[in-house]
Amino acid sequence: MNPSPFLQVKGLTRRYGGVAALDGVTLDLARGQVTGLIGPNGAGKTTLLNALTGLARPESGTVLLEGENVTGLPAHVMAGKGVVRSFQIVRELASLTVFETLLAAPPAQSGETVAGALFGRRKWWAQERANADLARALLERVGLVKLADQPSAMLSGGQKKLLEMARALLMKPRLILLDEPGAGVSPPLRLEIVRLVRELKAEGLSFGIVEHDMHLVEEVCDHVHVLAQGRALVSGTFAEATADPRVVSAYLGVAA
Amino acid sequence: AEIPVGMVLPFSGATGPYGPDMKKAAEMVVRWVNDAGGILGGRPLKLFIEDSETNPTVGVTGTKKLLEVNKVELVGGFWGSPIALAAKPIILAADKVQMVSCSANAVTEGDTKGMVFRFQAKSTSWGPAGAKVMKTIGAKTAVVLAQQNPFVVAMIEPFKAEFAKLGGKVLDVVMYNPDQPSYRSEVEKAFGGDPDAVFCLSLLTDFVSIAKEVYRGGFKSKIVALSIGADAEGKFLQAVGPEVANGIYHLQPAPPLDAPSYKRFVKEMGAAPGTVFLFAGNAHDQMCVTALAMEHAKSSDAKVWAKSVFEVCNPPGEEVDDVVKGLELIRAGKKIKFVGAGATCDLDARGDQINRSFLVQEIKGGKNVSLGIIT
Amino acid sequence: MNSRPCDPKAEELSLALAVSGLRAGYGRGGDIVCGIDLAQKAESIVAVIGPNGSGKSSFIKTIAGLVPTRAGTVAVSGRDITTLSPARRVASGLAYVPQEANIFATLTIAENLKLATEFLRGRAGVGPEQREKVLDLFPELRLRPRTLAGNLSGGQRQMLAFACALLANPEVLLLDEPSAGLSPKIVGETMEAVVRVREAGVTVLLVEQNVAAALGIADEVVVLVAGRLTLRASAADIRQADLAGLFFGKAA
Amino acid sequence: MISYLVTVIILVAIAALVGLALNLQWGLAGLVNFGVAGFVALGAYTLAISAPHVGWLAGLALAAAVCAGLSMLLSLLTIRLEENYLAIVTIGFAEIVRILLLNLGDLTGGALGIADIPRPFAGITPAGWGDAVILAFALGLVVIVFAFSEALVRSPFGRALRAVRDDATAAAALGKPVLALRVRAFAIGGAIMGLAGALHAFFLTYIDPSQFTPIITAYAFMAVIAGGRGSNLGLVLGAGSIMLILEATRFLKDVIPGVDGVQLSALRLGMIGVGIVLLLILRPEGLVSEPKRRFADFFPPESEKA
Amino acid sequence: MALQLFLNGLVTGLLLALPALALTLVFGILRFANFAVGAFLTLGAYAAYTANVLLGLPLPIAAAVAAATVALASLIADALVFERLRTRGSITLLVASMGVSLVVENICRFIFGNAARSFDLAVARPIRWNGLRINHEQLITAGVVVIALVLLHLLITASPLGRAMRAVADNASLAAVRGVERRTIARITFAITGALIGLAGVLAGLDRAIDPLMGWNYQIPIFAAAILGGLGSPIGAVAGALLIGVAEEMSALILPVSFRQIVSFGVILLLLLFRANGLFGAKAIRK
Ligand SMILES: Nc1ncnc2c1ncn2[C@@H]1O[C@H](COP(=O)(O)OP(=O)(O)OP(=O)(O)O)[C@@H](O)[C@H]1O
Ligand SMILES: Nc1ncnc2c1ncn2[C@@H]1O[C@H](COP(=O)(O)OP(=O)(O)OP(=O)(O)O)[C@@H](O)[C@H]1O
Ligand SMILES: CC(C)C[C@H](N)C(=O)O
Ligand SMILES: [Mg+2]
Ligand SMILES: [Mg+2]
Repeated sequence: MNPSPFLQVKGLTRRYGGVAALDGVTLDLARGQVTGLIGPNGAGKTTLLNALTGLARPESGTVLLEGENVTGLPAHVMAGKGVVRSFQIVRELASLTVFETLLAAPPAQSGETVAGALFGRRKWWAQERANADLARALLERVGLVKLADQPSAMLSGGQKKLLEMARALLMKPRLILLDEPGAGVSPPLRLEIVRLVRELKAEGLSFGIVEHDMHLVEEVCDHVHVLAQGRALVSGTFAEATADPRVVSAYLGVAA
Repeated sequence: AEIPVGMVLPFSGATGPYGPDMKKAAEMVVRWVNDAGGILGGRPLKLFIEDSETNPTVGVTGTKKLLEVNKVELVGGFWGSPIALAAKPIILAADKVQMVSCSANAVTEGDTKGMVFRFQAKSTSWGPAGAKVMKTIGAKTAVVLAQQNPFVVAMIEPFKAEFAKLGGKVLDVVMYNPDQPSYRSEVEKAFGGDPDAVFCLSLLTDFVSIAKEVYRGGFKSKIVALSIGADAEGKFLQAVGPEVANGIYHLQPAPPLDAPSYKRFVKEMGAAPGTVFLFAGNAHDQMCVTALAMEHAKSSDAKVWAKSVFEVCNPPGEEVDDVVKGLELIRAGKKIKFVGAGATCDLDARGDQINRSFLVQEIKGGKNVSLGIIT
Repeated sequence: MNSRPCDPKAEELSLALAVSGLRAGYGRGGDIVCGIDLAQKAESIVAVIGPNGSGKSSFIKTIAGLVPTRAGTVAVSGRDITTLSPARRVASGLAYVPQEANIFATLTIAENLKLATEFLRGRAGVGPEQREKVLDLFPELRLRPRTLAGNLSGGQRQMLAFACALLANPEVLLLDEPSAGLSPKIVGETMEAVVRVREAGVTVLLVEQNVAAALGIADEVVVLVAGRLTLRASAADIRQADLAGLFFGKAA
Repeated sequence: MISYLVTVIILVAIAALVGLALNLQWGLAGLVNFGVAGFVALGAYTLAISAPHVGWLAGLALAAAVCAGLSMLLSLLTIRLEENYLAIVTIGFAEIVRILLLNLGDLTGGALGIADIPRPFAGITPAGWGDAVILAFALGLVVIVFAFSEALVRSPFGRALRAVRDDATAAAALGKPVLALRVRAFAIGGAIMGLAGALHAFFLTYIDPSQFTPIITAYAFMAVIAGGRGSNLGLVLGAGSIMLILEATRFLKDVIPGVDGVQLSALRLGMIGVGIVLLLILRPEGLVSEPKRRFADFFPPESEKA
Repeated sequence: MALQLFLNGLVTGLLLALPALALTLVFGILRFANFAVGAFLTLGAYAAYTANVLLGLPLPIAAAVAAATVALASLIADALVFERLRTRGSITLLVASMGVSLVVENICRFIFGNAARSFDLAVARPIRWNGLRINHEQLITAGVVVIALVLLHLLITASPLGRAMRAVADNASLAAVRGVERRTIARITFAITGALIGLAGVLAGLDRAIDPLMGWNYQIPIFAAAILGGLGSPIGAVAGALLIGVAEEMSALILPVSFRQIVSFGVILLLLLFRANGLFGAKAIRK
């Protein structure tokens, strides 16, 4: 029934001092699907993304990407394999403009080596043109065209968030991990995010999305894992997962 | 028209303490000459001075400025060998005269076009003098404690050779880098083995630290130092006080202490009678010789008067120690032999001063007591 | 836009927060806040909503004194605070929780909490009782007092920041997206906390992108687009409205 | 006067080379290097020691190569360090270089230094034109290095370096090989500093350890900051301004009456300090700002209407 | 010999400790490495010299004068220079502090010239104990450093002022809405560190000659000590200073002394390879 897993996480553990941020997480992210990762604050969702993208080194456990062991590979290598992410607490490239941030995102730019930069100007300039078109299209979708030449540091909180997502999308990813893409983003743009995710999924991209906005999760996620205290607690469809009484009491609360 | 002359002197950096007196002495000579009506038929000297900051690169730009902007015929001064060495090619390329007060042998080596003159004893003659002092004070074993700098390095081997000849034994050579906050381990290393004496080759600031440290350490070895550290025209005693300074021996190339001209020089410098000037005397001599040589050559063109330097410094000739008198004699067509406030100013063909003797003093009860002259 | 009561004096006294003609911007750039008037009655909750980059945070920062005011005035409970430094504004009863960087990451949780009150000399109602009350709202904060706040998860940070602001026993509380990054349960609890805070006599001005949550507790809503207030209405009225329409300029 | 200006311009050229290198390392890649003086010294000594044996051109290449290699090594060792830590480690590197130069006398001439360093084209230079040749050589070197740096700054490579500078973690997550980028920037900068050192040796024809004091490093940073971090053009202007302050104070002091030599010197050095501080305060963005790729470079008319 | 060297190392280290403390404090709170510590140290020594030798005041009073003078000078430098550049990044401030350092050093040179000077205090012979030598100055130095360290440590870790300082360091605008004015904290920091450096100048003047370059000679070891200990950590600064002092002096056992500075940087490099934030430095936090 499930398509073959794109990414498999087995028994991943990472401790910070006394806290086990990840405590043997085991879960799959399916190919070509949108997988939601939800759970209470401090459940270890961000840490999980960090471990999957080379920013936190797991103490034990394995990560398999299409069967290949990629546990603990450095960040840029993971990005090179098509696993990209956005950050919950935005990490903008402060002095790069919005537009430059996006131009910097695409992988394998021939102008990023010394020799390529000096002697292959024609080649990289052509790439740059093509990337500029892509960047512009995305800027229009997230409503940042007018701010294209603004240094990223001078964006509002929500705008930074959108920029960060756009830059991840430009990296030609195969699996894209979004950490709370909806937080701080206005409702209309949140709908835009939903549309974008659906479109890209149709193009064959796989997603892992950490999000606290249940509407957004419900709208886009094919499958949901609920994390709590560093473990995968429940998984299933959105409806299944959110019906679980443990999830309701620990995460959703009576109000939701 | 005025005849421009220049000097590159240290007013800051590690050798900063030595510049001011040199400047004073040079200005004094210029004043005497100009008050007496100048040279070459009434032309006054005009002195320009640049700070070397104890840094050769700065010395070079300063020299360039003197040569090109002020059009000087002489670039004198030059306390430190590295600065003189860096400036030498530039001065020679401009066909001007360089006079130095530094001791590294290399300064007058190579092709100098006969335009480089040293008003200082060479490093290689300081070393043996030190060994003789050791002998005088009865030291059989010695350690050399030396700052890592060009003129000091050149003193060590000649010292060792001479000391061995005199039957002494050098136990160790402790080199240290300049500009350190303290010299505790150096002192420990040099004095810890209780040699009879330690030959301290230091400048003023580091020697102040070293002397205090030795005193505080309660070490027994005698100290033989260079006067540039242990006297520095009285600055050392002023800095450490009589207690710490007591019993330190030091040596330096001797000025003609008993000559009336030297006494007059000390007086004009505003110093206490008996003060031993080393570099100020040299600067005085540089300026005097320049004026005399120009007058002798009847030209302010460096290429011309450089040759006259030997004529006015070396015998034969009537001995004069007063620049104004010397000028008069030259105008009167007499042959002179200048004797300066720093030295007799006899030069060999290289432009090095010869026959320099060394004055040895001991600090006793807050005073320098002369122990004699070593030749 | 807002209905004016007949007696201006009485109104002023009952106003907890009065902003008029407020203009502000960054550096030498143009105005980001372009002449905002807002009068808020004591013990009310007003939610500010609007598109990203419309100037909500800038507006609230200007009130808090962190962005220099170019024109206009701000008064808290009838006292003009326009010329006061941010620190003095807090002492005058105005507390603020920023959107980003709202805790001291290199201080421990306990130190963050201590610092929240220790430099508010003379502020009434600040003390151990208030502290207990606030910590009861966020029991998690008691668990690891010596943990560096920078190591907290995103949601945990929000709680800490909120708690610190409440410790100052403010009359007016400015919240910039307090629910961002919180789990639904905690969002619910936070919103409840806001309501409770209001019941304790605090006036709340709240910026939210989580419109649903904000509408659940706000009395009134103002919409801010491109630095101007384009709409002020009761929360109930907005609930039915088309948000996209509101945000992209179709002002009522 | 002309020849004095030539000297000053050659010194500006050397400072500009050092500045261009630092601009690449620190301006662009965010790698603080407070060991500039050490690399310049290494370049100068490598040239001075090798040139008599292998000729000036090979000596020049060797100077660049040695400095690049050591830069690479140093950056590999220290790449994890935060900027202030990197600063002291690089200062330490320069100190180690200085102490080794001073104490390894057999190779370096110790405190006495190395004299009679051969100049390029010395054989075919007419008498009196030595400095002019060095000037042409220096300017040529600056033009080449400038063009090279500009090409890098404006390329995706330069942008990737800036991304790493702004936030290394985010850059890594963007797939940029942070370590490799940093090492390259550091090595290229090191090579350029080596060239600057070689030029210094050519110019003075005599080098000794006391020429390579930390003040070289300080002036390089001042040039970069005053000129506008990240901008090569600004940097050349910055290097010029610093030199202007240094040399102009020489003339100022000639006209100040009533103080003695040490006081004059103190005044002049103090004025340099004041000049630097004023430059920093009065030119907050530097003389020229970092070049940026604009939206309009790709979409000129539409974007303006949009 | 080894024990004596060790002791000498401690003394050298203690002398570095005060200015390293000051450096680390300014860095910890105002986020820049203040290159003017050396020049201010010189200023402190000359201020004490003026009070002690020229005005004939006893040394403890002269030390107080030095502390006050340097504190005041730091405040002036802050008002004229550092405050105006505060938004401009730590390296710009560092470079500005080099400019300040040049000015301060040359004010001293202008007034006092280049000659070496000493306080009006007889140098004493050592106290001997089991073949080891210790002097009075060294005991004084040790006492002053220990007291300063303890006070500073308490101030920073346990007092409200210390918390406020760290809060400003972390996030100045958030500190402002917590009632802490950055400006006030900056002034207090400069005053405290100025006083520390002034005292350090007096201790250094006791140890060696007073001359315009004395501070410059301490500069690099001071930085090394602060970095080794971990910038921003007072205990670290003292530990770093002691370690540098001892490592350099002890190296005399195996290396010619002229290579000893290499030892301290070797130690630093080695340490930083394993601990990127020095001995006691906090890890930079950013998520
Ligand atoms: N670098 C760190 N040092 C110490 N503790 C950490 C660190 N990173 C995370 N933690 C702890 O690990 C736990 C998991 O944190 P994580 O950020 O992964 O949570 P999360 O699920 O993303 O929560 P949220 O939804 O609030 O963002 C938390 O208790 C957090 O305090
Ligand atoms: N520090 C700054 N310097 C210059 N411009 C800024 C700065 N901060 C924000 N801006 C600009 O001001 C405008 C308003 O920003 P603000 O943060 O107030 O928006 P916001 O309404 O809070 O948005 P969001 O909902 O995304 O948080 C934006 O266009 C932004 O680019
Ligand atoms: C002792 C002095 C005569 C040394 C001299 N000033 C030099 O540097 O060469
Ligand atoms: Mg998270
Ligand atoms: Mg906002």
